[in-house]
Amino acid sequence: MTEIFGIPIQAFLGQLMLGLVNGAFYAMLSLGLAVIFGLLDIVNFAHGALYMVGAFAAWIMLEKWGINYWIALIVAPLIVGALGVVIERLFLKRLYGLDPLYGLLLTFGLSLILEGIFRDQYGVSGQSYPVPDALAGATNLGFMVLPNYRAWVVLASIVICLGTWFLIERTRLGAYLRAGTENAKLVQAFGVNVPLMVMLTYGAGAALAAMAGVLAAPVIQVTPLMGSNLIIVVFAVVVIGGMGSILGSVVTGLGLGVIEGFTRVFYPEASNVVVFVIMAIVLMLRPAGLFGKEA
Amino acid sequence: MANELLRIENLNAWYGESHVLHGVNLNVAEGEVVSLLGRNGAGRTTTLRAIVGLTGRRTGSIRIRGQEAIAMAPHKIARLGIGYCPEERGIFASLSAEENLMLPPSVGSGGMSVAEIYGMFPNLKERASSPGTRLSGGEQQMLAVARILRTGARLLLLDEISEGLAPVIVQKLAETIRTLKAKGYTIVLVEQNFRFAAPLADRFYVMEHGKIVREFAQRELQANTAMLQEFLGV
Amino acid sequence: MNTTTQTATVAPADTAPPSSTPRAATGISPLTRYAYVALLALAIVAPMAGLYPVFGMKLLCFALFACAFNLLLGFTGLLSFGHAAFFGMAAYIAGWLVKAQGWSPELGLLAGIVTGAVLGLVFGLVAIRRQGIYFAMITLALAQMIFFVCLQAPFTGGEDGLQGVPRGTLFGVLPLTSDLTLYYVVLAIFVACFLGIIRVVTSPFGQVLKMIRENEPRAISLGYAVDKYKLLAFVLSASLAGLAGSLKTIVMGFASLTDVHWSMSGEVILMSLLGGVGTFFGPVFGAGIVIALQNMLADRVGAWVTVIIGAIFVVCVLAFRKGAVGELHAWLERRRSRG
Amino acid sequence: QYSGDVIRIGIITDMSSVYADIDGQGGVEAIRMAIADMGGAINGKKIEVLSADHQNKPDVAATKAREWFDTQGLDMLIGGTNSGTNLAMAKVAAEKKKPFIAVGAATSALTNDQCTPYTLHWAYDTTALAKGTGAAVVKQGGKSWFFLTADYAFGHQLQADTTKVVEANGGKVVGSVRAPLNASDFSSFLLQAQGSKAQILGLANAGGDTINTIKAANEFGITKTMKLAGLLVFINDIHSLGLKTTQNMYLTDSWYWNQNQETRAWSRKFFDKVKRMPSSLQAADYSATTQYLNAVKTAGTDDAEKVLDVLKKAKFNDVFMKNGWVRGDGRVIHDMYLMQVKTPEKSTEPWDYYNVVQVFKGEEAWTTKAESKCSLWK
Amino acid sequence: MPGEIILETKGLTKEFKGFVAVNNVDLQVRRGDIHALIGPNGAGKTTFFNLLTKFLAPTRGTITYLGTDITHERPAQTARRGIVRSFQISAVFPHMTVLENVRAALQRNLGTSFHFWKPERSLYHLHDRAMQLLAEVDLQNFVDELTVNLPYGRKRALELATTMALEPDLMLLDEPTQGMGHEDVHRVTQLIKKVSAGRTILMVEHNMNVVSSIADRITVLQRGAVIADGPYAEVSRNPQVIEAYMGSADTELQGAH
Ligand SMILES: Nc1ncnc2c1ncn2[C@@H]1O[C@H](COP(=O)(O)OP(=O)(O)OP(=O)(O)O)[C@@H](O)[C@H]1O
Ligand SMILES: Nc1ncnc2c1ncn2[C@@H]1O[C@H](COP(=O)(O)OP(=O)(O)OP(=O)(O)O)[C@@H](O)[C@H]1O
Ligand SMILES: [Mg+2]
Ligand SMILES: [Mg+2]
Repeated sequence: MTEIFGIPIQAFLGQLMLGLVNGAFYAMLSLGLAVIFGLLDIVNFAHGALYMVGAFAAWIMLEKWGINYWIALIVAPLIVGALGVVIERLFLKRLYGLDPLYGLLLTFGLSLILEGIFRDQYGVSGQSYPVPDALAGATNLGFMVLPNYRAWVVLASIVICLGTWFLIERTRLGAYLRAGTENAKLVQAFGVNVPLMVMLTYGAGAALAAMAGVLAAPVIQVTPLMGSNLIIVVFAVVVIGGMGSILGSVVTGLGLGVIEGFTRVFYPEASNVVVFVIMAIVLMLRPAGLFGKEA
Repeated sequence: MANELLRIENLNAWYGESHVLHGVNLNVAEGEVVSLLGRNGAGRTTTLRAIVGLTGRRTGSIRIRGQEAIAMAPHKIARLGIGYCPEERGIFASLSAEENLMLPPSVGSGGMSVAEIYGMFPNLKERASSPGTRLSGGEQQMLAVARILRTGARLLLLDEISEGLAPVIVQKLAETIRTLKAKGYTIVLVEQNFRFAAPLADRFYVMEHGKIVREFAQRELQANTAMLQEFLGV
Repeated sequence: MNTTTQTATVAPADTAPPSSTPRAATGISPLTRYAYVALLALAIVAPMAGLYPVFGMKLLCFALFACAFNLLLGFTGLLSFGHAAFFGMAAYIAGWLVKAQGWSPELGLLAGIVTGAVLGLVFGLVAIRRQGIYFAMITLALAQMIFFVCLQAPFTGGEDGLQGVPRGTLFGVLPLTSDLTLYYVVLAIFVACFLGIIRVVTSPFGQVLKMIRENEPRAISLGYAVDKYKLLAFVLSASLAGLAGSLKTIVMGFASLTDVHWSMSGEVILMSLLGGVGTFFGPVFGAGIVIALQNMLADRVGAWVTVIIGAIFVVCVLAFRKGAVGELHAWLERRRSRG
Repeated sequence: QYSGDVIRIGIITDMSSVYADIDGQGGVEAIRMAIADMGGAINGKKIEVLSADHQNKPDVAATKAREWFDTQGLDMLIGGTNSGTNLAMAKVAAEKKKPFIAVGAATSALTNDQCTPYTLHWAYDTTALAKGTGAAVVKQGGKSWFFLTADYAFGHQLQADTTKVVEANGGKVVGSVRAPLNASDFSSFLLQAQGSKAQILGLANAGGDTINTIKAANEFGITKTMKLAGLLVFINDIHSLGLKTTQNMYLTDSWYWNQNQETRAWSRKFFDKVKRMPSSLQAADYSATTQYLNAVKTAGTDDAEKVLDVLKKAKFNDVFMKNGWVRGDGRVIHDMYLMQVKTPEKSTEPWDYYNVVQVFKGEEAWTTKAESKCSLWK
Repeated sequence: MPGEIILETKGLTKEFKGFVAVNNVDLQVRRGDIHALIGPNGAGKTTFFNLLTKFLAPTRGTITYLGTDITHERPAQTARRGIVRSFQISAVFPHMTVLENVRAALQRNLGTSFHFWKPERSLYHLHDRAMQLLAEVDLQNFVDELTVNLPYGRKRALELATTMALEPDLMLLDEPTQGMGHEDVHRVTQLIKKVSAGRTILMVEHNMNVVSSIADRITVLQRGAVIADGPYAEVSRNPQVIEAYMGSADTELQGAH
């Protein structure tokens, strides 16, 4: 049997595949963070909580009203997006022009609130969301048995990421977004309805997080804490990528997912810290991150 | 007098707690070039910013083509046909020079074409794909002016546009303003560089401590040199 | 430690009116000094008047932690989201040395300071070159790494925590078993550190920190190697956080994963924010509120405790960014400028 | 005779975080039921209960405990879930010389190297879990094992204990992988487990980690080739995962609500109040309170030493255990049960989840004297 | 000694992704001169300054200061050698008083800036020198004012005072009169003249009135390269300069402002 780094090639490819699946979640979440950070200059600490709310929304829809996965995949992000809009109108709006650290602290508080409410309502051991029938089962790829659902996750996330990238880097709306990031007032003085744009961007970022949540629901247990466990790793991903470009966050997300996956094989004890170690190394070599622009 | 395009009455404006404009009154007719003069900190920039809605609180009345704009959001004001070129230029780093140029949405018909603009500022053409803030100071200034000429705005608010430009470019800008005037554009010019503004403007307002203190026309320029000496040290 | 710079008495007519932004305090006004003396007197008699000493000690430990944190956020302008790492790691190291190696409490505390300093140096070297929220995220991520190390390292006892650390005998003469004795020891350490922080902020070094906060490129162009100053500030802050952590271990008798968890970093931010970032006494006040609140909420609201803490965060950020002490300062300032 | 003229019981447990479901508010309710069953008073002295959320923070737990002992005249403290908080509370109680009953903590340290004369460990511990599942599963034919272990002290301990038992019973451990805590995705570790071709996958982890492992094991079809053995799984975990995912899994617990007439009757009463079937810990909360109050009644005082004396000589018979008793190290000795999760078809009602496969009688479930480092039990 | 070459660049070049912003510049600055650097927009003047102060690393070439190669030093090191730059935008510490701003610069040479245990009192002896410097730029009446509250021109004056506090041998000024009213332009020009005594000044300036009235020597850049270099009178008649910089209207380097 052929081996790579002392493990059979089958296992190697299998682990690569699994790494990509996790990377897909990192990519989608860091993408939303980057979009929100870009335009609102806010590090959205609540991103993890919104991801969790997305997953719960899907679960509640299924449990209470029997609404299926495919509809939830559209509706849950819409609901959470609307929640994002409300959050932006009620809270974030009041922080524009202040030190971005306040945004971080406010969203930190919001994530505690959201998490607390769901804890109170649904407990913490979590809920189980079944894999949709159409994607049930697994495909034997020869080197591994890949559950169909996981393949779908990778596919869906890549499509979402590329779509977002195109929207922001290649369209006029994207140009408004990027310009608004730097000087929203001026863009508005040119005749662009910036407050609306900002509101919708936060909504869209929240919706992206929620969509990641729905995609994750069948894979991991839906619990109130699922977001806060993930968000710090995503922060590290963002720091490594450098928030410089949308594409950067996607590539970094996928890449780190894979690296983390292999750590689980070669040195599982370190798999929780490997992302942080990489972060430290990258920052020593490139303080602005891999794709970040030098300040 | 021709149609009144802009009429400002008793305009007060604040930055946070600090009260900067104390009852500004001025009016601009269609097709006119008006220059605001004054020392540093007199409130000229603030007047322009107040017109487009970029100060904090403001009170009084700003009528643009008869329409009250004091309570409007900035993007609505812009859509009345105003182009604003800010003092600090406001070039966007994350956009290329060309994207910067194309950024402001059209707010009227008959804006300059990109080819015309590049003809006027060849530097911009050369640096079109460079990130906006990588342009030199002067190039950024050109870009800031060029950007609003594209939008078809008929009322231009220009803040210190000759700043930091080589004399040769300053001359070119002066020509441009003459051309625009000939085409019927209305322009409010805020200039520190009196020699640049003097021959261009039809009328002058002098500001001091957030108020208009004098107003005179081009032909009264000679008669007012003593006064200008006093106010501006020219 | 009086300040040289009184409010401008000569404001020539051609200058703009004074800005609304309050002066960052560089020193201590006489009024404040009386307030501190009164508070200290209060702290000295409090256990006699019914303050529960263990609660008092815990409060002082966290107040020290918050002051250490605020040295960085309030006086250097760096938001660290990873201070739990210094606090918690020092708590473990000190606890382990005292318990397993039989070190005396003062050596344990010293080890806590060193632990904080060393970790602070490492964090600093990685994070200091980035600013603002990047700095926050990097420190958060590094602290998470320390959390996992503490979780897996054998000497920490994992989820059980490091339990049963004896209080020992201070300098071999003063047994700390009595709550009251220990309370006064903790109070003395706290007061010393508090005064030390004031000194640091007003020192020549503190002046440079202020420059960095105000206009970093300018400080660079004046020839200050700002990264080194920030690093020193970071190490000082981390050392004090380490002292707070190890002191807490001596007081409570254990160190646990809570001490290194990122929510602890969040808590210390909340304390500073609530009391007033960039004020000397604010963090102490904030620590008092948070600790008292946790203690009270523990019996009453169940799952809502996180919701309430979160809501306090939101309200603080939206409405009281200056914090309680900061608002008080601002109010006094307004009264003075009116009167 | 009675300090403060009331008998005051306190419970400090997780009410808001990861373990809130298995004890939490439900545990407090169980204690109230015990007090009500006592008639609310003993010799005319009122029985009161204090409860607090330790938020899984040992310092909150310890401060609260200390404060209650010092200022509220607390007579007995019950420790809910989370080992760290329990160890901290045990220290405080020992210092204050008051009885402390650890109900929800898993760590056997409470009655081993950190034992005190005032600590009673009521429901279960890691040793019992390891012994139970390890021995029984091998006897059921699961000879070769692979461990997926939470990478911290608790997981290591559980794996080591279980390995000993498995090997002692003629089984074999073919491999293990240490997964970090909260590693939301376990598929990679499971793939490694599958590669080992072992019959049994031992889950030496807890809470969310266990749940996510089980989920992924299903998704990747690992449950088709291996049987899962959960070393620390509560009924609430099964409830949230559902039977489809958990069917046929082995686990050990100290109690199950659907064992007999008595347990069912009590559980339905509990269900009416809490809308959930009781976990073993909640039943143990009831039991601990009941036995403590019985002892107070017998002793005619709430004086700690006297009540502890009575407790340490008593036989406990209640809905949670039969013929239970306190060993020298503070360990409460009672039966433990190996369960297998039912298939969805076999389950007749909500919460009807287990078949009891085997019962471990008394002493055989717990640490032996030879293994113990408790100085009180020599 | 005056006349000595204090700063010299040889073949200094900076490329940005293939675009040459500074092209093979050989420049010599003599001690005691006010040396002006002019040129059309985008000629590379600011970039050149950035190279001298190490805010950018050169692609090629060397920078020599008093005979020492400083091409690869860090910004702070260069600053400590006495090469100090003022910014194109005003750079002050807004929420410190005017006095503290100057003291901030004086403090650097004290060598106690890492002494976190010393009281603020240990800085008070700098106040006399600070007052002296402030008097030089006419700010003696604003000593205790918070800097944010100063008008623009005064801020520039303060910046100059702060820069002088560093005892620079070589001052680099990037458009020192930009954005100023005529009064301020005049004052700052005189100020520059005044402080140039015993120092060397290299400045970028578009205002030809300023250049013509105080510059001893002028270098003209175009497209990154030097096209003329010499005393004002000579350079101002160079047809290439007139073509590139002045435009055709005037035949002499007249004030653009
Ligand atoms: N963002 C701001 N916040 C507070 N005060 C401001 C702000 N911008 C300007 N000011 C103050 O408002 C007054 C008027 O400023 P303004 O910029 O309108 O002056 P100006 O006449 O354009 O002068 P300049 O030549 O400096 O551009 C000044 O005293 C200035 O200090
Ligand atoms: N970081 C950069 N990346 C790419 N191009 C740059 C960068 N910095 C400057 N340039 C380009 O280099 C050229 C020189 O710029 P520089 O700022 O030095 O000009 P300048 O002489 O100071 O002009 P001005 O008088 O307009 O300020 C310009 O064309 C500019 O677009
Ligand atoms: Mg202006
Ligand atoms: Mg320039």
